[in-house]
This record gives sequence, C-alpha cells and structure tokens, in this order.
Amino acid sequence: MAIRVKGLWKYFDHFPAIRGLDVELELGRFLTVFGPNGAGKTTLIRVLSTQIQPSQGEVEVGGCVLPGQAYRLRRHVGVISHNTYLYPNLTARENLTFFGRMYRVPDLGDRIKTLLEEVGLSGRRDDLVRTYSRGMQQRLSIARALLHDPDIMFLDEPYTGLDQHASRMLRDVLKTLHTGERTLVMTTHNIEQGLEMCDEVAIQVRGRLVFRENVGAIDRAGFEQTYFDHVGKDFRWDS
Amino acid sequence: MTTVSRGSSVEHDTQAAVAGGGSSGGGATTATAVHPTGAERPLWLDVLGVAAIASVLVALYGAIIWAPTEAVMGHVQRIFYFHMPSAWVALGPAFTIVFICSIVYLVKKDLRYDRIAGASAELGVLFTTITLLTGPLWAKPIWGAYWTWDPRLTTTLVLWFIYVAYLMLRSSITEGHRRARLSAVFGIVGWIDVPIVFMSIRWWRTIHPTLVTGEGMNLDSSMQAVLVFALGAISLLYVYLLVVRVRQLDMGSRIDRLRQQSHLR
Amino acid sequence: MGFLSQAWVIARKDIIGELRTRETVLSMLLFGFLVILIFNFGIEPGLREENLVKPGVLWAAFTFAGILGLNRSFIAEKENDCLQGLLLCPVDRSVIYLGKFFGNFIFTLSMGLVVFLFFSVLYNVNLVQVALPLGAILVLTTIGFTAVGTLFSAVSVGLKTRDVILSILLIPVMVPVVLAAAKSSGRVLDGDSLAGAGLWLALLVVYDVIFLTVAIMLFDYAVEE
Amino acid sequence: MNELGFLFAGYAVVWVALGGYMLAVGRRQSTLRREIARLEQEFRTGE
Repeated sequence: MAIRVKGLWKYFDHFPAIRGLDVELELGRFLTVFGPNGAGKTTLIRVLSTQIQPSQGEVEVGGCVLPGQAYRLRRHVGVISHNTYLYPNLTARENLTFFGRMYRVPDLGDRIKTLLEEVGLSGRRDDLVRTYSRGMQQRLSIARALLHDPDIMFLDEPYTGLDQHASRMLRDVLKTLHTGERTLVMTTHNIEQGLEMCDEVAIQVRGRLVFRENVGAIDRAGFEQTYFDHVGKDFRWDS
Repeated sequence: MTTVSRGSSVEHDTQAAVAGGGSSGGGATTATAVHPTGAERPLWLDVLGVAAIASVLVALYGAIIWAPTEAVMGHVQRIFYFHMPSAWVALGPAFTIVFICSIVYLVKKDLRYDRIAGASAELGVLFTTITLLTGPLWAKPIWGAYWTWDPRLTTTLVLWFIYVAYLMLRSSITEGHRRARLSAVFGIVGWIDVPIVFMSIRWWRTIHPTLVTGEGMNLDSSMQAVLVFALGAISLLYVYLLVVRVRQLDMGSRIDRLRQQSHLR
Repeated sequence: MGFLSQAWVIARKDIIGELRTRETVLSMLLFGFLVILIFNFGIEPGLREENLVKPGVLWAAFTFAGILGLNRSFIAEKENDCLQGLLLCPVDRSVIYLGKFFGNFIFTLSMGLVVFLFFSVLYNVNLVQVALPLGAILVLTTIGFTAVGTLFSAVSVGLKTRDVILSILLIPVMVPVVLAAAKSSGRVLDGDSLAGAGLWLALLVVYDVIFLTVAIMLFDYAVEE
Repeated sequence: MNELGFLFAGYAVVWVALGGYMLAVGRRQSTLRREIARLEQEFRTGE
C-alpha cells in the first residue's frame, strides 16, 4: 500500500479543511481527486507530501508514518503544484543543479541533460527562469520534481494557468510518468484532463472523499453528471 | 466511501466546544474545564481577586501612612514600595513564564500554553511600563535627572522593547498555531538575551563613571516590612490578573470555535 | 561534513542569484551610506567627542542596512513558493538554516566592508593601521547579527507587517551586539590594541555561540506548518 | 514640582495603569460572556 490514510483531520485554526478523510491507494496506481474550490484538495496533497502536519488521524505514505517520519519520506516524494518552486534568477540548469544537489542525485550532469531533453527545454537551459513562459516553467518544474526519480508523485492542479499547447505537452510528459511502478496522486477540477490517464477516481467535497471508483467502472460520458450530483448534494446537506 | 452523517459529527464537536475543551487545535473532544460554559467564575478566583486587591490596598496604606519617611530622600521614596515590586514581577516571573510556556508549547503543541505566554507577556509589559514611569519620577527629585543610563534602568528599557515587540508580533498573526509557533521562537530568543543585555550594559556603564547608583539606600525594619508586603501584594495581583486573562483567552478561543462550527452547519 | 556541504549548496544558490541581480547588497550599501551621511549632519565637525560618536554612526549604519538585507533573504524564497520546494528537500532543517545563514553572512559582511571603507574616507580613519582588529570585530558582529537575523527573517517573512516587524524584533535583541561592536571598535579607533577590547570581544563570541545554537534549534519551528 | 508632587505623580501612574488595565479586562470579560451566551442560544434553538 503506497498511501493509507485513516480519519485525517486538518485544522487551520478552528476551520477543518479536512474532516475525517480516509483513503487508500495501492502501489503504482494513479489516483485523480476531483473537487470544487475549497474542498481541501490542496490541503490533502500538502499533508501527504509532508508540507504540513496532520492535526489528527493516521497517515502513512510510502511506508513512512507522518508526521514523525516525514524526513525519511521526502527523499521518495516529488511534488508538482501550480507553484513551480523555481528560482527566477537562476537558469534552468542552475535550478536543476541546485535541487539535484539537495537530493544528492548521482551523475547529476547527465540526469539534468536527459530530463531537459524530455521536457523539451534543452535549447533554453542557460536562460533565466524569469524569462520563461508559464508553460515552460511548469515543464521545468516537472523536471525538477523528477530529478531524484521519486516513487510517489503528487500533482496539485498542474494544468492551472497553462494554454492548450502547454497542457498537451504537460499531458504527454505525465503519461510517461505513469509506468506502473510510480504511485501518482493528482488533484484537478477539470474532468476531461483528470479522467484521461488515471486508474482510480475520487471526488472530494468539504474535506472528505465522497466518491471512490476504479476508472474502468465509470461511465466517462456520464461522469460529469455524477460529479455535479455529489458536489451539489453536499451543498444542499451542509448549507 | 465515507458516508458518515455530517450533522452528528459537527454537533458532537459543538458539545465539546461548549463544554470547554482545553486544547482547540487538535479537534479532539478533550473536555477538561470543570465549568460548563467557562463563563462563570469559580469561587476560588473571586477569593484570589479579593485577596489580591485587599493586599494591594493594605500595601498602599503601609507605603503612604505606616512606613516612616526616609531620612535622605524624603516622601518621594514612597514610590519605591510599588516601583520595585513591579520591576520584580515583570522581570522575574512574568517574562520567565513567557519563556517556559513558549518551550512547553513547542513541545506539546497545546495552545493553552501559548495563551498563558501571551497573557504573561502582556502583564509583564504592563508592570515594566509602571516601573519605567515611576522610576524617573522618583529619580528626578533625588538625582536631579529623570533618566540615567544606569544598567538596571537601561536593561529594563531594552526588555520593555523586547516584550512590546513580542506583543506586536502576536497581534500581527491571526492564525492560532502559527502565532503560537512564531511568538514562541521569539519569546525564547528574547528571554535568553536578557542576561546578556544586562551584562553588556553593566560593562558599558563601568567604563564611564556612574553618576548615581540605586544602591546605598538604608531601609529600616518597618520599611523592609512594607516592601516585602508590597512585593507579595503585587505578585498576588499578577497571579490573579494572569488567571483572569488566561481564562479570557480560553473563552475567546472557544467562541472562535463555536462561531466556526455555526458557519459549518 | 555532508551537512556543511549541503548548507553551502543553499548559500551558493543565493550567491549566484545575488551576483546576477545585485539587488540586495547594492540596496544595503546605498542605505548604509545614507545613514552615515545623515548622521554626519548631526555631528559638529571638530567636536571634541567626535571619536566617541564615530563608532555609533558606523554601527547604526551597519544595523539598519543589515536589516534591509535580512528582510530580503526569505522574501526571495517566497517567489514561486520556493521555500516550500526547499522544505521538501530531504535535508535537515538546520541545514537550510545554515545555508541561509551563510548567504546572509556573506552579503552582510560585504556590505560591512564597503561601509567601513566609506566611513574611513569620510572620517579620516587610517584603515590600514586598524584593518585587522576592525575586521575581526566586523566578522564577530556579523555572525551574531545574521545568526539571529536569519531566524527572525524566517519568522517575519509570512506576515503582512514583515518589513517593520523584523526591525522591531531584531533591534532590541541586538543591543548587546551593537554595544560590544561600538565599544570595541571605539577602542581600536582610539589606537588601543585588540586586547584592550578583550571583554567586548569575549561578549561577542559568547553571543555568537549561544544564538547560533539557539537559532539552529528553533529554526524548524519558524518554518514548519 | 515639589517632592510630594512627584510622589503623587508616581502613585497616579501606578493606579492609572493598573486600573486602566483591569477596566479593559473587565470590559472584555463582559463582551465575551455576552458572545458565549448568544452562541449557546443559537445552538440551542438550532437543534
């Protein structure tokens, strides 16, 4: 089991952004979490990727119990979010070199070269990230997240702010990540992009997963309706 | 997958909040307070309050009427009976409690300790302010100057700045655990700095001739008695105000929680 | 050893970025010059006590300019949420603290050196005679200043009031450092040997050791969430 | 200002500071109590 979460609560002050969430995910699977704004998707990703500590509940990721073993887990985790974590005043290569050294990646020079080719940025590797377009920055941030070849990847709204062309490139890169050995969790509110390559689907509303299914068991055409049913129903319950 | 009914869980929490959970961040339903709403005052607190105020009034009587007039300094020396205890309470227990509770918060992550630290710092600043204002009023007629850069005065002034900064830091953060964490970091550093500040200022002053020192005041036994009594009275007042303030802050956090839950329903 | 080299990787990253834009050190320098200039108008030329005032001017300029630089230290990490990326790295928090500390130390020290130079020209100080003792004082002061400053910079970076709160937090805690720096450098400028300022140097060393240790221990709490 | 004037000023400072603080604390106490009562009422009627 790559991810095992039981009864997770995360409070921001008195506000429970996550309210008793349970989720399990097998090794090598790709889970997409859909949900409206404010459902706590980003909070979930941030807890699972050791960026914030759970308030309550059991969280185990990659065999490490959080928050206690966060330090051990970090080596195996890669995060791509709408924030790129890239230093604008460094070049692409300097950024990758920096993060590569932090992760103590062996044969760093070759690794960076390969990765830059994969995300199609070899030609601009010595340009400052500041001069990159949003799409290029996002691609570079994928290379950054892949440097240490993580077993578990978290993708938090990776398509945000990308134009169609950039989205397609991102999608192609993401497809290559889904090898069956790597566990992936992606959040999005875009149904089409979310369904495209995942194995499992979940819907998160108001800090809980209210729907969970294998992608094979889902009627793709009718999923939009399923989604709105769950989101809408919840709004009726709660407010 | 998870279809626990929402309503019941929220109500459960609400009950706990009304019942007065000590720790708020965990979301666990830890009802520790004895009093159902936290709004009523327990008897012992009233007794403590009456005792504190009564003893301060007795100390006032002792300082103004009972104690003999100091031979050299005259009547103005009577300020000392409240000046010194205020200084002692602020620089001793008040700021030390900030330090200790900061550490305990960082270890236990219980916001209660943060509230104690915050309340204690507030009282520390209050008593330091009293010290800093009464000091010059006493110094002027005796030394001829409101202020001298005496080590004690200067250290007190620097301390005042440190803990005012602490309170400003607190007031600029709204999120509870974040405020607790960051102010604890500063509370610890600030307290460790105090003896170093004192040493440095003492060395600084000994290099230049000191004008007058606070030393050399002869207190006869009745004066000492008043001073000791005033010290006790002010300490008691500090304890009372601390308890009241901490209870208020507890209540405030409980209210925040109730509000939050009334929104969620 | 790996510990220090990882920290150096972080500092190196900051230095490369700084060499490219020169924003931090240049603005610090300019600000330091301006403080000296303004103070200069407050001192009567040929004043008998001029020698007593000089070190005060020097260290006031250093402190204010230094705070300006420290303010930027974590703001740079906030762009693109880089701090999160840094915190995700599998290194101990103390490594991140040390890395930022090294970077700040180098920036502040370079600022201090140039401000000293500017100061010596304006106030006719023969720097060659006092270069060594003054340099030692500058290094010790900068360590204490940036040790606490880096921690407080991390504390204040997420706050709305971060610009003013850093000065308010840092200056009172810096009193012993500034005092020791001013007193010892005053001795040196008066022609005393470094030994004459021994007590003050000892104070600086004690301060540096205590607060480097404390800051390493507390940094985790300043950045965790 | 004579000696007694300073003494008076000193005591005034002490009592104004302490009294002012206690007054502020008392005020806050009553606001909090009212707020708690209101919220409890709200929850009770809401059930």
